[in-house]
Amino acid sequence: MALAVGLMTTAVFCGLQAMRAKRLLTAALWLAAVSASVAIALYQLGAPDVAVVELSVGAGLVTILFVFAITIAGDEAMDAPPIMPKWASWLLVLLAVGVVGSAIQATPTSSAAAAEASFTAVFWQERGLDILIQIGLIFAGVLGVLNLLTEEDTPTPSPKDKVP
Amino acid sequence: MTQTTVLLLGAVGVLGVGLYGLLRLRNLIQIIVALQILAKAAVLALVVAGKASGHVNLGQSLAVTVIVADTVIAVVGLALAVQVRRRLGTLDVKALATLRG
Amino acid sequence: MDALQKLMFNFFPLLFLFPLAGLLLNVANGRFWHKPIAGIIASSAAGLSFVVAILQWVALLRQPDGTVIILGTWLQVGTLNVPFAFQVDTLSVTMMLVVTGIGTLIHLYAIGYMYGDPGVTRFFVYLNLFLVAMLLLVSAANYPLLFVGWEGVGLCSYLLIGFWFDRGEGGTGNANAGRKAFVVNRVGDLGLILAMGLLFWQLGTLTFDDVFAQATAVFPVGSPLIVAITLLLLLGAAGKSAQIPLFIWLPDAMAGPTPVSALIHAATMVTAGIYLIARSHVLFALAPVSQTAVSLIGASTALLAATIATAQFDIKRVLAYSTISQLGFMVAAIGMGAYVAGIFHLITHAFFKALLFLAAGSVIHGLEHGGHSDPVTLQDMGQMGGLRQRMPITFAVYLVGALALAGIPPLAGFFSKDEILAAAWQANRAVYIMLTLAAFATAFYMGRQVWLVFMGEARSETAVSAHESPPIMTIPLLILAALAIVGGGLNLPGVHTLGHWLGHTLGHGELLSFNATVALTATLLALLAVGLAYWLYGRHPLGAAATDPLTQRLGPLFVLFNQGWWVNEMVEWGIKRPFCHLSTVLAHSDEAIFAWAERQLVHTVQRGTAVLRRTQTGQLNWNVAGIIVGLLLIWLLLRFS
Amino acid sequence: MVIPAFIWLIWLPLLGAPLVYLVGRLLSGWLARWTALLLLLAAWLPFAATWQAFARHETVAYSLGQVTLQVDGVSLLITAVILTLTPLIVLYSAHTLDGADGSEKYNAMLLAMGGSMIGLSCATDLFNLWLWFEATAVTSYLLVVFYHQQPASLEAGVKYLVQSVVGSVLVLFGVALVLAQSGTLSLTALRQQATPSPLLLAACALFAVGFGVKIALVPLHTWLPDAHAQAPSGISALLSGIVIETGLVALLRAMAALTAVTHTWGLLLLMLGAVNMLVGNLLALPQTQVKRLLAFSSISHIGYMLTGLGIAVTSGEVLGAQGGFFHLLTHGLMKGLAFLAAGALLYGLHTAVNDHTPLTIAELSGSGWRYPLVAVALTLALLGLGGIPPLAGFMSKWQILLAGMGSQQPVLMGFVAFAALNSVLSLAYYAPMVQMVFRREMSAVVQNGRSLPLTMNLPILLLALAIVTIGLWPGLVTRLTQGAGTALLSVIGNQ
Repeated sequence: MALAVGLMTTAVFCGLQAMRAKRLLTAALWLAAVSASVAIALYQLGAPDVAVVELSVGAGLVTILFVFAITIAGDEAMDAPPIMPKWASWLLVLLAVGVVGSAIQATPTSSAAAAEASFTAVFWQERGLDILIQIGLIFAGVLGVLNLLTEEDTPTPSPKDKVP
Repeated sequence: MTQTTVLLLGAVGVLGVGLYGLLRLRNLIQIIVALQILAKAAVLALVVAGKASGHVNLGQSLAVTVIVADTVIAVVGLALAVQVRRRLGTLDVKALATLRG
Repeated sequence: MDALQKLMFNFFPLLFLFPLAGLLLNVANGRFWHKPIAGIIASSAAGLSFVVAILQWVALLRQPDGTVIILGTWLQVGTLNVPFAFQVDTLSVTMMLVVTGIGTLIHLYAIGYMYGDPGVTRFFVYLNLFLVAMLLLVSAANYPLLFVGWEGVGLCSYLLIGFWFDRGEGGTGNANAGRKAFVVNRVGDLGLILAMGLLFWQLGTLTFDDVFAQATAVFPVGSPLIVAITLLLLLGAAGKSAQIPLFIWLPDAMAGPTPVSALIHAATMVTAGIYLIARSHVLFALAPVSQTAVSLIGASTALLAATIATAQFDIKRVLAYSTISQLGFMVAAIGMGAYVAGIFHLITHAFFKALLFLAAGSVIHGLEHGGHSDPVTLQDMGQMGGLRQRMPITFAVYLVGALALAGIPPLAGFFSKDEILAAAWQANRAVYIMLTLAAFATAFYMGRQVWLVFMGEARSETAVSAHESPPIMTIPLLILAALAIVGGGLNLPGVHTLGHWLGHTLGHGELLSFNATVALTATLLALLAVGLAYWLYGRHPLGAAATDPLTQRLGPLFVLFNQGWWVNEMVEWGIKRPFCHLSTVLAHSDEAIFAWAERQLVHTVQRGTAVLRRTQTGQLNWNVAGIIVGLLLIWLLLRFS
Repeated sequence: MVIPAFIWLIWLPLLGAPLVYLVGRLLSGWLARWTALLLLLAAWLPFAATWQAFARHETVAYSLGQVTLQVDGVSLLITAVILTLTPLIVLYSAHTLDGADGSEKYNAMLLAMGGSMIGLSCATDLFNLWLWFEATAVTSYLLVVFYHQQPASLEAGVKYLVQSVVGSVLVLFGVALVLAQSGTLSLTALRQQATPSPLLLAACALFAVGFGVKIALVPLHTWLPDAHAQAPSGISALLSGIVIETGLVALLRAMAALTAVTHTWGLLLLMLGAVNMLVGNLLALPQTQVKRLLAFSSISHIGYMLTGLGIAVTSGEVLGAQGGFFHLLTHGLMKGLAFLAAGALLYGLHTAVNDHTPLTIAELSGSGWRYPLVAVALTLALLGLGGIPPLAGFMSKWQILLAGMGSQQPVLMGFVAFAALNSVLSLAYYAPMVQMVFRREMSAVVQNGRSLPLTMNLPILLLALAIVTIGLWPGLVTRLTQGAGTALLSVIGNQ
């Protein structure tokens, strides 16, 4: 219980740090921290399989991807002031969180664990269709990225000159 | 308040952080970080929901699918960001406001 | 139904197919052949269509109860079944004959008028398209099909008003006129759509025969619903037929080529509203309130427009206001239940107003070929004068048209207008008085126009160099003039040919006897008005630099010495000045009020648009904020509704 | 287990996508294109078989594990529109892609998108629905930014991606809430056991917003004009013609399962519909770019569909659902045609002469004389969209109007009267465009315009014929729309 509260506080804190970070690399690392605390929470919840996936893919692979992208795109300093006023952002976020959160107050607790098939059975057999679609999704993503990253001989603007 | 409620509320909190980031941030890559945070919230919510209803393995398998799907999104988003950087010379989304009205 | 009649009805689809074929031919090949051929093809299509209409007429002569021709299913949804069904009865065939007959003459005329215009093929395509739509409108056997034609004619009108889109005030005046006509018409169309919706809701059908058969059983006389339906229909009719308060588009519509003004904005399309009310007469009979509203709106439109027409200087604008005024006569007539009188006036008006417009076109054409091309000068009556010698045929036919419009016996306009006045005398004295005043003003402004345009001496170089139009234009004019002379014979008092004929569709029983008092009053007033016009314009032809005596007091010395000053003063202060002032004031205030309303509307829309456009910031952060706001709104809606 | 024919409707394009890519990669782009075309045309065979089975009132379903795909009237309608538009767009895009890098990727992704949309329309499991939705979304982002050399495309793509992802995460949150409350994800089971609770109410709101982003409900619409105007024209046609509509289907499926939770969602649809019509129209009015104007008009057309469906949900009037789905179909064809025609003009007037700026309405001046077929098709599409009878668009709007009037409820009559008013006024921006096309003077760009290839003209001609035919004989598609309407009503139950 206390652990759950602590983990969630950590996750929110790390998330806010990622949003406030002045360097992209820092933001990506804070994201990995969010991922890690979520993974621990999942493990605590009795979901070790997804916790492993979250750690390896969410905290691992995605972070590597970010590092790659940041290396290519360059770690721009971000000192430009935000477009939205701070109070408006907070108001909107708190309202949205309030709407969803207020509904959760009455979460049912039917945790009388029903006799359920093992994770492997559920994942590979009961939700087999989802896996097929995932493959399609990955295929589409790969194709698209291939197309996006095709090099053309159009001139690349140097990092210094910005679009007016 | 039970553990599931706390975790579900925590997921909503993480969702809020992601939304806050989307409202405030101007750097495209950091915006993609915010999108990833949103995805973490959804993953957590799904597993907790599965647990709460006594179908933890169902929740787990959905969550794995979501992680995969969101990784694809991250890849696409980052590729897009790299292209934006190459074509526009900046990652600032303010430069991406030529289409309006 | 005998075999011969059946055979003739079999020809019915050709009514549409000829103009359709004409327009397709022109669309397909217009680029490849010489320009005049497009006009010849379009005219032949119209002429053949006229022949088909005559065949239908002959068929009905044998057995006048009419028939419904079904050419296939169209819409079948749920309980609603709308076939491609066409009503061939005395009313629709009368309209077909008018549309195709006048249409053919105007097509022929347009060959001459549009000669040399680079867009002539497009012009004839639109014209044929208009014929198809108009014929659909008058022959449909159910409301949705009628609506198809209704929208079609509106579209053609829009396209043709803006035909010379690059002319007009500031280079966009004509395009704006087209848009104005379109928007105003669409307001009326909304009334028609909603009326159809209400009818379907109550009756579950939209076929004329079924609607009329059931309406009497379903709606008690004067029930709020039937009043609502008929008032919505009236709104639709007011839009198309340019009645108060939707008449403002018609004067601007004169920006289109003159044959268009004659065909669409005088003879046929604008009468669609009258046709709609006549067709739905069973419904209107159930709603006396709406009938009164119809006749009052018609009568006040007639009077208002007639007064405005007296203070205009543009030759076509006078005719445009006159058209509005005459449409008001028709609307008033059908509002009083005098359907035959209304349709009778519709026919005669089609003759003489088409004639007047085409003759005015001939004048403009004659002046244009004098070397000037500025449309404002070309249509200014102040710059004309003395055209009688230079354009004798045009003058003669114009005179016939003007006298017919003024209601001078025994021309066509006298009989039809008299019948409306006689009906008003019986039904509603207020309407009668308004219509009589309008008739007086009509005779006056026509007299004024004839003198300003044709009499006296040429007041500009353009007018000096004018010459007569070619035969392709004058021959249709002569035919129309003949029709305007003998048109009254259609429904002579005591004989009532048209009354009996239309009675098969509109119900017998309304055969007004000749009212000598009304006829005599009307004739005397018309003569008086013409005399007044002569007195103002005819006795002393205007010089080149002279202004219209209507706008300026006559020289006081001249008046004092010739007429005795007190008489002049009395005329001046008692009749002329108030009359002229009233008309100018009306003309101005009316334009000012409607312009103001229009501006306000446009302004509101523009402001709303501007505010909305600002929300489309293009900033990603704001877009996400929109999503969150949407979440809150939707949650609130679901939670608290 | 026997695999029913309809599965091939999904597998054929989905499995075809890698095949097309490989063919294009290893052999030639030309062959890849024809493979794609052939596959899409071949998909009509399982469609016919499914149609017949459906007409015999068989249950057309397929289960893998615990997830079931099932065909109903709505899926058939959506599939028919997809299978009509997609092959035409493959053909249409052929010329612009010739010689360009990556034409095989374009065609492969087109196939994948078509397949995932058909899959979406058959889903009966909430999470499965989301996954199909996500697959459609990913392919559509990538197609929007297909011309990634142009900054405006990138801009549109970024906005589309970010907003869509937010929407899809919100949907996922809704799925989690539903799972927590009821322990099941099957739409049928949910329909039977859902009871009102704050949790499910929040889930409803999350679904409405999440799918609403894809449907472009105001105020979630801000991405649409950018994405639909900047995408390659064929993709614009597909996005406006079918992708936003599949979002609508997803929303209906999710909300219909939770009908017991909130009886007011019909009213919600009506109100959103009214706002969409008004805002879409007002924003379209001042537009000067052809494709952007068409994109804004899509926002208002979604409003008509919502009005028809809202009538059905509130009053149980089958005519309303039928009208809403009919409008979905006619809008798909008309907007598809409008974008194809506008795109053809954009190609002939700008792209072919290496000008990558957007096409403005003023530049259309006189194009009717240079490109008669395209101009007539554009006119038919625009007038149809404006609801001029007897074109297809009038027929569908007319059905919605009749449904509202037939319901005999003053509120609904008010909504359809508002819809009629909007339809009437929408011509204020369609009509000037038509007039511009048929002006006598050709604009400078029209005079320099290039001629259009047959592969562009042919799809335009076919779609134009389809619109005129449906306008004159709406009965042709009644069985499709009726099936869809009945399907919707049967799942929400006649209240």
